[in-house]
Amino acid sequence: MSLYYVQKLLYHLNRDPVQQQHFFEDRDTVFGHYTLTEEEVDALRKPDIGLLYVMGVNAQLLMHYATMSGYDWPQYIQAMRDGIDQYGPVREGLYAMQDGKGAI
Amino acid sequence: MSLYYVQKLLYHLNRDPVQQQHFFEDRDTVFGHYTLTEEEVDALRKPDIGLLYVMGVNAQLLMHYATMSGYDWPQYIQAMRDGIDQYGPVREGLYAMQDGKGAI
Amino acid sequence: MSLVYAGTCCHSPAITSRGEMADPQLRRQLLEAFDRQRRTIEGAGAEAIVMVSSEHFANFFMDNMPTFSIGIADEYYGPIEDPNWLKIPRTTIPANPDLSLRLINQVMQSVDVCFAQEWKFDHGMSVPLHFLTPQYKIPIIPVNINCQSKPMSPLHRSWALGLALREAINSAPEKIALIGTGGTSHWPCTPDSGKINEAWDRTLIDHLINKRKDALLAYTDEDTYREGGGGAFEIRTSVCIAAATEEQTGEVWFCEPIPIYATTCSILSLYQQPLDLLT
Amino acid sequence: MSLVYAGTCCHSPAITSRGEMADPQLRRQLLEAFDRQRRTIEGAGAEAIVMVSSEHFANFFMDNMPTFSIGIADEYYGPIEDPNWLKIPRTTIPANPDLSLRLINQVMQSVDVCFAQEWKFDHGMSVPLHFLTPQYKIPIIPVNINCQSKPMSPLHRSWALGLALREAINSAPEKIALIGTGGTSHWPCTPDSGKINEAWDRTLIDHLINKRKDALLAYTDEDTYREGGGGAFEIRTSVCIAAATEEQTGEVWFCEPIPIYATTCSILSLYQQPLDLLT
Ligand SMILES: [Fe+3]
Ligand SMILES: [Fe+3]
Repeated sequence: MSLYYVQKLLYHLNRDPVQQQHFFEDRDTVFGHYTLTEEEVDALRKPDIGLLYVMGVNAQLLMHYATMSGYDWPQYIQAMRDGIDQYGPVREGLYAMQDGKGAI
Repeated sequence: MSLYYVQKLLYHLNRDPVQQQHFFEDRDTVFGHYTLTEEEVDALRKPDIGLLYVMGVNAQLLMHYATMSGYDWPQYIQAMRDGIDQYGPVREGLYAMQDGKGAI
Repeated sequence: MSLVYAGTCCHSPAITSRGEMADPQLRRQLLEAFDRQRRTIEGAGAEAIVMVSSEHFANFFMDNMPTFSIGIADEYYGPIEDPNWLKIPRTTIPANPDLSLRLINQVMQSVDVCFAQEWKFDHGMSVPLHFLTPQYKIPIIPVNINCQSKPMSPLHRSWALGLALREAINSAPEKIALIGTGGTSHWPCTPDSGKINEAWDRTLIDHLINKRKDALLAYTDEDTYREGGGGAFEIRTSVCIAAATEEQTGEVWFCEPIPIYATTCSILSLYQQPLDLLT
Repeated sequence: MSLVYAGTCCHSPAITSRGEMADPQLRRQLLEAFDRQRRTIEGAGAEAIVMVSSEHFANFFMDNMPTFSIGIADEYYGPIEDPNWLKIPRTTIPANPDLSLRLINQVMQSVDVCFAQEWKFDHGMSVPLHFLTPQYKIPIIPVNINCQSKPMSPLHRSWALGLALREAINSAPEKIALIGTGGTSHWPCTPDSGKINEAWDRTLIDHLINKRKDALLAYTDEDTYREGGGGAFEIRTSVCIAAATEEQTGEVWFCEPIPIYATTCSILSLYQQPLDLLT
């Protein structure tokens, strides 16, 4: 259920500009408030949007994290496609069934 | 709906020891995060447990705030009774119908 | 008898954020249909809009995920998204907590709705409101159906919610409009974003305007996901409005795929107050 | 057929926090009844306990108040109260998210439960668990009914929840015990705390063990509040278990007012697996 806490962190950042500011000032402290694996902390820190997608993060949450990390829309879409190339198909969650080859 | 935010603040304090600590170190900052009237801030700051009860705060929330403010059980019960004597019957919420005269 | 109008509309954030990038003629037709819906709601004298949407983790998370929820706040707030991106200014939105309470108590007789005394609207509410009540003059009663995170409730319960909402609305003295807003086929924010299954969308919409209960309740989440993507779980919102308006055949006011908006955009009119009931 | 035992019990925090202040003989009898329920659950080979309680603002607030909720976490945690006051040490409590998912999907066919992937138990769960599974060896599936904050759902929906839980439990291969825990008359944390309406409590309990559906569903919140106080809204939890076990007459294992515990304490046995179904 560690994926749950990755998503919870993103949910909190999306909802609350103050937490967002705290996060970008001192990410390690914020990571400490959530039960996360090392792989998850690394993927969030980089950020490795493609890996987060492959881990199963819901894209309605992930999109906003990409935006606040400076990705524009084409970069965000490309990062997910690169993630699938590099790490394989989505591991769990809604998109485990999707081919991820893209439409446009 | 300001009573709602009084109760929300108490809910947060009850759930989270860290927020509780922040609150007792710097109450005014925490008050600023909630939409509260002056009467509510005053009642919380004193604290005036009797007035909070008369305002309609749910006792399942109020009890914990009394405890963390140093009230023992008999003091807590007495504070609510004094509140009714001083401010009149409970204004809204569940207890607006209760006589509050006490049983034991 | 206080339901004065019911319909559905799309809520893709691209309609405002990437508005001008669409085919100009399609955009004009879409906005005309939105405006027709706005004028119909206003013309019917609606004193409140019950808006059934599916939010996208703006208020609700898996720590406490409501299947169905109805707002009971003094006012709402939105959009939660960056207003410069969504191109809708942030504002407070008028509420009617007394009407909310009456509707919730009535709906609770048959459907187990949750209630929420705070609510930050995301594009799922804010995009439709921007077109349907641009001055925010009509109080909103927000209703949410979980269409984001499994386990999700079966479609026949969204049907039951529609029936319960209709009964509750009819027992209120206020004139009320009922709007559903949710996706047809779309794969939001994923590498498949932009894919549209037009045939699937048109079949669904035909079932909706003809209130084909059996056909609508036969959709399974597995089929829906395969044919319509994760965004299509939001058909729950339209199914709810179809249930609430079962006695009338609806009309398609707009229905066209708009690739840059990443979905088939549609405006359906599903109930108009019969002439003999107009006051 | 996988329901192996069902019953109800009280959850007053004073049973542990002010334990020794009660009449020693009444306390001994109460603890013996708790222990009989523990041994019955263990003897029936229960692999999980579905516990229907009413929490007291530990997890859920009016910003998103679930009418009915079922836990689906990997593990739970409790008690949330000061363990020195409640005299129950804090611990993690085992879960079974796979069983949770199956139960939720089944219950959702008729009752609109929410789900929660985190849950901090308060005394409403922790006091019963302390007596019924003191080593925390049996996975718990927590179920909550909103009994704290209006609008609350009508009693017939708690009845519907009981029926849905029974059907879901019966479709699972695991051996499952079902426990309801909630108040009879009490006025918790208010100036009226300690008041007990014994006659009202005994009538209620008689209806519960005899599964008198009509009598149970005839309670109105107005009457309940007047006769039983705010704490008595928790009769929803017992009504739920009565519905789930309608086919059997139950037994009163303990029922006595204990003033220092501020309520009539009761342990009811509402379902035992028939001998011919024992495996
Ligand atoms: Fe959507
Ligand atoms: Fe309780």
